[in-house]
Order: sequence, then structure tokens, then C-alpha cells
Amino acid sequence: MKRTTYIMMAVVFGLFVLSWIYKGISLQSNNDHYILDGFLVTFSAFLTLAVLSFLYTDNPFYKFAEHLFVGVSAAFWMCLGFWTTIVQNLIPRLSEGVSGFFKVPYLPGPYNFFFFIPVILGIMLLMRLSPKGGWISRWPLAWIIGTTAGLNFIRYLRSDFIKQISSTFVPLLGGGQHEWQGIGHFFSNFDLSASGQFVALVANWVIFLGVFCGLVYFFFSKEHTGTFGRASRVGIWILMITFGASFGYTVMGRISLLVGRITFLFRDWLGLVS
Amino acid sequence: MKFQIPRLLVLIFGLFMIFQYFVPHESSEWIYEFLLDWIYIIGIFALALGIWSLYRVSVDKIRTRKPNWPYAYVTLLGLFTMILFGFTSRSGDSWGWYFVFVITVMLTMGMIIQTMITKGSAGLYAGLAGLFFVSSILIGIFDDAWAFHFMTAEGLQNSLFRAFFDYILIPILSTMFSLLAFFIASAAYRAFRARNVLASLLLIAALIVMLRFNPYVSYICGDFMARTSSWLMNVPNLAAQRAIVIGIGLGIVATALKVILGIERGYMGRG
Amino acid sequence: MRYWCRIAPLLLLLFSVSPFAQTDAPELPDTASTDLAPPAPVSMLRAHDTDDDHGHSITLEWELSPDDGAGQNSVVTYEVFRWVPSVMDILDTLRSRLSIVNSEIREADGVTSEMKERRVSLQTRLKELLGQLPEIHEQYPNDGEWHQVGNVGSRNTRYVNSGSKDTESSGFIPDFTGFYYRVDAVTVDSSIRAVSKIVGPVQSYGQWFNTGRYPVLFAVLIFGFLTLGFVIKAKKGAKLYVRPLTGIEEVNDAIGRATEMGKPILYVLGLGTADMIATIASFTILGRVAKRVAEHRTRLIVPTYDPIVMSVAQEVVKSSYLDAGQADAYDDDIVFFVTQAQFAYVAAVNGIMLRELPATNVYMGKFYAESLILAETGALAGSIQIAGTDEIAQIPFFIVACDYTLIGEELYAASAYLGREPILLGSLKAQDYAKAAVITLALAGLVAANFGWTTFTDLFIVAN
Amino acid sequence: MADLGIIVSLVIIFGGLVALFVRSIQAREVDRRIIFLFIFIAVAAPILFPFTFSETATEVVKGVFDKIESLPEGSKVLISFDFDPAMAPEVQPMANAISRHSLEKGHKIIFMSLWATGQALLTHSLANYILPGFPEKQDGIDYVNIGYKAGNEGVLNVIITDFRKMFPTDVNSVLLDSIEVFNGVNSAKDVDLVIAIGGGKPGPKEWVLFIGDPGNIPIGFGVAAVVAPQLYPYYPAQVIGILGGVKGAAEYESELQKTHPRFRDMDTPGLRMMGPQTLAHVVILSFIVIGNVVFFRSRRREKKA
Repeated sequence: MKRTTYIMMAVVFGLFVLSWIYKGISLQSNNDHYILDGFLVTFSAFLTLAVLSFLYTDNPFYKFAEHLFVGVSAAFWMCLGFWTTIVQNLIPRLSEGVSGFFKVPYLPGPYNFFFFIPVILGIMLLMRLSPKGGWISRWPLAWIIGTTAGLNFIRYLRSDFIKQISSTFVPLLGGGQHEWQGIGHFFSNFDLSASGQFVALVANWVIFLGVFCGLVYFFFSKEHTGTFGRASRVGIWILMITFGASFGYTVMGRISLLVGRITFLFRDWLGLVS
Repeated sequence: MKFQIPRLLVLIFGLFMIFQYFVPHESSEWIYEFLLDWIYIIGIFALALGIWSLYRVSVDKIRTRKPNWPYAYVTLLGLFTMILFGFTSRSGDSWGWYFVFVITVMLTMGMIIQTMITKGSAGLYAGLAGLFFVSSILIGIFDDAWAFHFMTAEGLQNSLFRAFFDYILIPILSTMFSLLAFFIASAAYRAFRARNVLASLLLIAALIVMLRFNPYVSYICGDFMARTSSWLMNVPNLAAQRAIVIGIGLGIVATALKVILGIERGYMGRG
Repeated sequence: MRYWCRIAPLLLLLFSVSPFAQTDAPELPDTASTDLAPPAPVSMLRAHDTDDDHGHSITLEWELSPDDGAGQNSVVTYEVFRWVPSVMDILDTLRSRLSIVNSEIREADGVTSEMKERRVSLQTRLKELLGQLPEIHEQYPNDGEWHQVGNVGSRNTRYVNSGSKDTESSGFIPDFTGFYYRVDAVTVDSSIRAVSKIVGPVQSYGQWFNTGRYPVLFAVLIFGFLTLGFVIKAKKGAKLYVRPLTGIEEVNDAIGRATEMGKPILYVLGLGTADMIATIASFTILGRVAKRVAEHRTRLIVPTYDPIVMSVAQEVVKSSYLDAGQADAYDDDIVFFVTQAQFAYVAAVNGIMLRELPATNVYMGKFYAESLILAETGALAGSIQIAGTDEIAQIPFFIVACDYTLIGEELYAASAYLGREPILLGSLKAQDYAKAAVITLALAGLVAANFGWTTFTDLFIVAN
Repeated sequence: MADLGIIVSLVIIFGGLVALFVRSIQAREVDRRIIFLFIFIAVAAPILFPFTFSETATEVVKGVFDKIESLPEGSKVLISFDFDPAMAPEVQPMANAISRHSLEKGHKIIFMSLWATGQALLTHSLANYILPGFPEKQDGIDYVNIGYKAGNEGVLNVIITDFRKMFPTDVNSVLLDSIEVFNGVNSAKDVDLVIAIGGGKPGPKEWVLFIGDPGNIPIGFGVAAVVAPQLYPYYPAQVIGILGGVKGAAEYESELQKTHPRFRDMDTPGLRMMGPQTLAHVVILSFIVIGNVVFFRSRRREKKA
């Protein structure tokens, strides 16, 4: 590593210690392990800055934060998974003795022995660690994929297909609070307000045409030329408008996240703002 | 054999899941519930696989001195410490020799890794590993200020486990998340250029929606922006969403069917 | 004296109850409680097993009481009663004792055999009592009483008395048991009510087919046959056109470019688990990519988020390398697990991008908030980026930050494109026909909706 | 001090933007790090030196404000807290602002919630945010908290005909008849204004469908920004006004401060949150403009070349 890097590290370390002392003193008044807390707050501030420093360029501090994060989070999920899934879902179904040992309520049931099957499948999955038996691990994988494929097949056919078709049945001549009462009525009380009949109708038409053209755009096996091509172009236009809008819409939320982080730095760490 | 049985499994269980949807009867219900439970359980076994992979990759990095190999130690340290915290917890108010114990365990792991990766002098490292291991065991036995908890989830209440969660995981996590605020800006700068019709549409829609947050715009044109943006979100957005959703639905259905019928086998390698 | 002994507990009971009685029915404004004549009872009360369910449920239907909405308009609720034999109390005590035992076992450090015996005996007792329930119900109306099982507001003519299928819960309703029901029309003053005729015996039982789901069944059959038909057609060697898909055309060039530059290719499977179809589609694409990469002898990096996805991906890449005849070039660390925490994964992938500087990043599968972080970092690293996801909320970010983006369904089409296998292309054709069907049905439905032909639109109502 | 700080940072930001704009006319791209820097300053400065843009209430927000302003003293206002802690940061500010405003105008307020999680929030915010400003207001006479009742829309279905059937008592189990606020209030129809604050289900939509339309009672919304678009169609026919997200709250607060001197020094979380939001949006927008200038200038050069 270059000399500058070492200098940088030294500086950061110095600042870290300073902030630790500062935090320790400021916390001293109101809690008794102020040294530990001072360290922890400083450390999390350091990590925050380390991640932000990534915006300038990749650097040792970011690398440190990243690798630490990976290790700790993996462990965290492992512990959590162990308790929530194995101990709380599996053990109580497997055997009374074991669940007694793990102090979880044994769930007696006539068909509990079925729960040995996933265990076996799980062990088969672990077989891939052995150079020879790797192929066995395909069985549990195939099992998972088969089951969930069937599940999704039905779920989407129902919710995304049939439900969506029926929801495109919008009354193009107004309906609900804008019942169509003849062209005369339509023009006699014609208003452009968001709740007016005209706007409602336009909306319905745009929705219908939008869906139509959007679907046309997704045709794969037909050349997009002529009228068909025009429709598909309209489709992609509407898609783009949508994407732009929803992009703009998310900005606010993202900024709020940053506000949260910076507030942490200024209030919890530096104590600049109350 | 190696491929037929898996394919058969896919077919059988896939078809079953389809049929059970139409059968409200209890028996089908309960098979369904069983199958769903199983998926989670298998997943946990897989997690062990994952951790192993993470460990192996890191150790590999150190052995082959890949670039940035020293950071692999950080990963491993974080991993083992967190796991250790997760399974131990303080019995009384004092920690006793706990920290010494943690350090010895870490040293043990370190030495084991060294033995695995070292060219020569494996014996020395192995010996050291044994030494540290024994000492950690001894502390574990004779120090009763803290205890192992394999049975109950007390480890998750371990204040150090919590501290790692609150002061390491959460800060990095939320900072990573907040990077979005910066990236959304740079992305907007790069991409929102009126190159062609599509880009312009993207740009205009985004502008309208974003302008609505600007107080000075509302001086000029009242809540026109607000109304337009909400119209955009309600009408074209709804239409496009629906079109995409139907498309995706079809894609998923088709793919699922192909998987069940064994037409699409990419997930098993044999494309 | 004995008389008083008998009466005292009654009085006590009375007094102890009265305060509750008050809170139950707070004094109402005078408008309500003045001289209410009892309303007319409901008529045409019918009871039958609830259709299309797993049993344990009875549906009651009736005609409104003449005084509901019309007449003196005094009915506010309908209270539904079921005749319950006195055995039920015993059952409930058994159940409560059972739950106590279970909780004891939960608390206890070591489970004693005595506890187990108690539980077993309780369970057997419960079982045999439950077994007798049908006969016991036949002895209606001897030693049993009416229990309120529920109530619905006025203007309602239907109530579903659905119970639990768990024999140990107190809400359990046994199948194949003759129940008796009645419905009271109740006024604001709950003491003024009209009792209906009694219906029964009625039995509940589970069905073997859910008739409410015919639409789905038809969809399944039609779609299935469409797909099969086209696949067969394609196998016969019929020429099928597919329009070009820029994102996918690009993949091949990208791999070539990577080879020239001697830089690796990064393939991100996203945060999906192996059970998500998006991920499965991504596996197929990964297979194709890996094959070409192997042929070009380029480096491939596949960091994964989910362990199962990792194992599948390893399978995929491995066999692709075999197919490409580069078995020796394969290494289990091409595909590796990072961590199962969203942003830790992102942090790691970011690091890889900035250090390995891949020539191409391919993002295919499920992506959430991290999509933009990944794509922007990739752009920062100067890689060509190809993305595809079916997570609608994230498509905009990929469109903005990536060079090529597969929108929604295109992701699923991609595998067929890369493979260029007639079979897969055939299924694409089927998808298109389904879309055409959607459009036509939507048009028809539109007409129907506008002319109010509900018979047609009702075809699409799916019972859940 | 704070003013100085903010002025300095504003000068930095806008000066920088102008400089970049000038560069862009020479078709010179902006390094993304500079963009990052600007975003950081734009967000950090308003936090460090709290300052607020004066918001002007848009029609939609003013609808609610004017209604509360114009109602005669002592009229009955029902405010429903239909949200959970997750949504609270976004809608709590407006809930507080509206409640304070109604108290200030001397309306009699009925607080309730359709969400189980809402009751705790309601009690908490009453104790900590809303009431502290008004020591003179008494429970039962100026306001009452009837809390949460299970049943989602069902609750609304009942209270449109009779409050007491659903809520025999308030949270302190005082019979409604003995509560002054409820004098002459038998059903939701007797309420002069309903404010539904939330964004989930049951929420504003249900209030309109089950209370507003059937009883034609004026209803105002305070909702999370995400759901605001779906609710606009109800305005102005079925809803008198909508407060959407932090923005809506900010507008309401500024309006409140303009008209009621008493609120000059009240805490305005909405306005505070808007500072960073607005600045950041301005920065992003100007960078989009710069980007386009760069693009067109460079394209012209290519044409020339």
C-alpha cells in the first residue's frame, strides 16, 4: 500500500479515538458504561462514513465495512434461521425428547413422521459437499422447484391473468358516479375538474388503450410493422411515461432515507443538532 | 438416472400443486400445508451450505493471496464472533473471562485456518490451535459468569449480539440504503436526456412528478403539477402496470408450465 | 331454610351478573326504547353445507323480516343460534385441560411420563367424545341448549357458520353431524326479538372440486394445450418468427467484448429464491451465458444471495462448462454465496464491480430497492449493463441506469431467445396467443360491461 | 447564526450550480462525485441549520384548512388515527397540526381509530404533541378519545346509524351519554367534519364510502404520499381536501403559522422535513437541466465537426 494510505489510516484512527473520548465524556453524565457506548456510537458513525466514502471511490475503509458487514450478517441470519426454523418449526414436529431438550412445545400429531422427509431432503442437499454424491443434491432442488412451479402456475394464472382481464372491463361511456345520460347531458354539464365526467371518461379510454397497446408491445412472434407496429410504439411510450413518473415519485422517499442517516451523524454522534 | 428422477419429481409435485388448487377437501389442504413447511426446513439446511461456501471462499482468498485477501480475515472474524455471541449469553451481571474466551476461540479458528493454508510448518499452527482450543474449553468449563445456550434462543438476547446488530448491521445497512439518494441523482443526470422520443417521455414524466415538490412551482401554477402527477400515477401508470402484469403473469405461467413438463430444464444445467 | 339455601346462590348470581348486564346494554336515547312491538320473524330459513370448501361450515339463508327496512323498521341485527348438546361443555373442559397440559409440558424442563399419559388420556377421551357427536346430535332436542354462534346486521339474508377443523380448538365444527339452527330478528332493545322456525338436521362436509374455480381450470387447460400444441408443431420443424430483442442480442457481443478486453463477466441472479419463477428463468439464461463464456474461456463471477440458488447455479454453470467441453475450466468458486442480507449482498457486489471491473454486468431475476445501487455502481465501473426483472417497481431504475433492459415478460422470453431451440420458441408463440386471447376477451368484456351484460363478465369471477 | 449558515450553504449550492451550468454550455460533463457532493450539502445544510421554505397551501390542502377555519366554534370534528408506527413518521405531523388547529378554533373533537395499533399512537400523541399546547382544554368537554374498536369497515357501518352501539363508552369507560362532546351526537351524521388520517385499509377510502357518501358528511384526508394519487379522484366531489405526505403536512403547518400567531413557535416537523426534500429536488432538477444542456451542446459540436 502507498504511504498516503498509511497516513490516511493514521489520521482516521486518531480522529476515531478523539471522537471516542468526546462521546465518552458527553455520555458520562447519564449512563454508567459510557466508555463502551461511546465506542459503539463512534464505531457506527465510522462505519456510516466508511460506506459513504465509497461514493468518492473504493477505499480500505469501505472494504473493511463491507467485509465486516458480510460476515456479521451471514452469522446473524444463520443464528436467526437456526432458532426460528429448525428449533421452532422442525424440532417440535420431530421428537418429544429433542423438543423437550430445546424447551419448545412438542406438537404431537399423527403424521409428524412426514417431517423427516424434508430433513432427509436437506441432508441430500448437503451431499453436494461430497465430491461423489453431488448428483443426489439435485433431488431436493428438483422437489423445491417442482412444487413452487406448480404453486406459481396457478397463483399467477388466477391473479395476474383472469383477475386482470376482468379488471379491464371499464365502462367507456362512464359509469359509477358518472352514469352516461346521453350526449346532451354530457355537454350541458361539461366540466374539466378531476372528478368531472369528461376526465373520468378520458381516463377510462386511456387505461383501456394503454393496456391494449402495452400488450401489443409484448408480442414476440409477430413483426412490429404497420398498424401493429404503431400500436406497439404507443405501448412502449406509455410504458416509458409510467417509468419516468414512478422514478420521479420515489425520489422523495430516497431523500428521506439520507435525511435519516445524516441526522444520525449530526445528532447522535456529533450532537450538533437537538 | 441422474436427471430422470429429478425431472419426475418436478412433474409429480408440480402437477399435484396445480390439482390441489381445485380440491378444497381437507386432505389436499393438509398435504399442501406440509409441502409449504418443508420448503423452509430445506432452506435452513441450505443455509449451512451457504455459510460453508462463504467460509471456503474467504479461506481460499487468503491462501491464494488474492487481491484484498487481508479483508477476508475481517469477514471470518465477524462471522465467527457473531455466531459465538448468538449461542452464548451472560448469566450474571459480570462478563468474567468471557472476552478472553472469545479471543481464544478466535485464535483457535485463526490457527486452524493457518494450518489449512500454510505451505510448511502446519504442525506448529495445529499445535497452537490445539493450545488455544484447550484453553478456551477450560475457560468455558470453569468460568460460570456466562454460559452456552444451544437449547434456547437466549443467545439472541445476548447484549453483545444486540450491540453488533444495532451498531454494526443497522448503520451499514441503512447507509447502504441511503446511497440511493445519491445514485438517484447521478442516474437522473446521466439518463434523463432528450436523446429520442422514449428518453424525452421518460424525462418529461419524471420532471412533472418531481416539480410538484418544489414550493415555488406551486406559486406559479397552483396544484396543477400535483394534479398532473397524480393523474400520471392513476391513469397511464395504471394502464402500463396492468399490461406489464398481464405479460409477466403469462411469462411466469408459461415458464412454470415448461418447467413442470420438463421442456425448460435450464435450472438443472441441461438446457 | 333449605329453600333459602337454594335461592341464595341464585340471588348472588343475579347480583353479580347485573352490573355486566348494564355495560352490555348501555341506556339508549329515549327515541330507541319506547314501546317497541316485537318484529315479525325471518321467513324461508334454509341451511345447507357451504359449497366449495373443506367442510366444517354451514351456510344459512333467509328472507328478511317484514320489519327490516320496511314495516316498523325496528330490526337492527339478526342473531344466529345453533342447538348445542350439553356434551359440548365437557368437550370444552377437556380441551382447556389439554391446553393446560400442553403449556405445562412447554414450561417443564423435563417432560415427565405422567404428563404424557395425562395428555394421551385426554386426547383419547376427546377423540371418542367427538366420535359420538353425530349420535348425540340425533337426540335433539333432549339435553342441549341454543347457543348464539354469530350475528349479522340488518338487510343481511345470509350467514356462514364456519368453524375450525382443529379438533382441539373450541371453534371446532364436526363434519357429518346433524345441526339445528334458528335465526332471531333482534331490535335495538335486545330483549325484543322474533324467533324463526328451526331448520335441521343439516350436515357439513368437504367437497372434492371447487366449482367456483372453473374459470381457472379452463384457463389451465386452454393454456396447457396451446403450449403443448405449439411445442409439438415446433418440434416438427415449423418455422417460427421471433422479433429481435436488443437486450438479448447484446449478451453475445458483450461476452465477445469481455474476451477481447480480458475482463470477467458478472452475472447477478438477484435477491430471488429458487422458488421464484424469475430466478428459474434467470438460471436458464445463466446456463446459456456460462456456456458461451466457457467457449470463449472468459472469467465468470456469480455472487449469490440465497444458498439454494447458489447450489442450483453451481449445477447450471457446471453442466454448461461440461457441454462446452471445458470441464477442466470449471471451478466451484465461480458461483459463491455472499450473505442472506439484502444490503450486505449489495455491498459485496459493489466491491466486486469496482475491483474486478467486469466488462459486462448481467442482472436477471428478482431485484428490489438495491437495483439502482447495483446499476449505478456498474456504470461507475464502466461496464456494459444488461438487466431484466419482473419486479415492476424496479424496472424504471434499470431502464435509467443500464444499457439494455428486459421489461417484465421479456425476461421470460429471453431464455428462449438465447437457446434458439424450436421447443422454447414454440412456447413463446403460445404466450402470444394467450395475449391475443386477453385482448379479445377484454374487448368483449368491455362491450359487455358497457351494455351491462353481467352474464359474460361474471364468467371471470373466481371464488377464493 | 443558523441563518448565516444556511445563507452560506445556499450560496455555495446555487453558486456551484451556476458554475456547472456555465461549464455545461461548453459541453463539459459533470463528474458524478460533484453531484454526490451537492446532494449531500443540499440534505445536510437544512438539517444542520434548520430553515424552512415558506410553503403555500395548494387548493387540495387549503380545502381542509379553510373548512376547519370556517366551522363555527363548538362544532363537532371527528379525527380518526388509522395508521401504525411504520406509517407514523409521514402522517403524524399532519395529525398533530389538524388536531391543534381544531382545538384552537374551539371545536369539539372526537378522536378514534380503526387500527388496533392506532389507539396507542393516538393516546401517545394526544399526551405528548397535541394537548400540551392547550392546558385549558378538558377531556370530555373539549375533546374525547373513544379509542379503537375491532371490525374495520363494519365499525363505520354501525356508527353511521348509531355511535353508542359500537362505542358504548370512551377509552376511560365513561358512558358516551355522560360526555359533553356527545351531546346531540347520536350517529356519525351529527358530526360536522370528519378527518381520516391514514393510508392503509381500512382508511380514507372506507371513510368516504361508508360515512362521507351515505351521510354526506364533509371529509378531509391526511394520507401517506404513496397512496395520495389513488385518492385524488375523490377530490373535490367527495372529499373537501387531501394532505399528501410530508409535503401536505408542511403546507398545512405553514398555513397554520400564517393565520394563528399562537402557533408561530410550534414545532413543525413537516416543514423541517421539507427543507432537505426541496433543496435536494431543486439540485436534482438543475442537474437534469445541466445534463440536457451538455447533451445538446456536444451534439451540435459533433454536427459541426
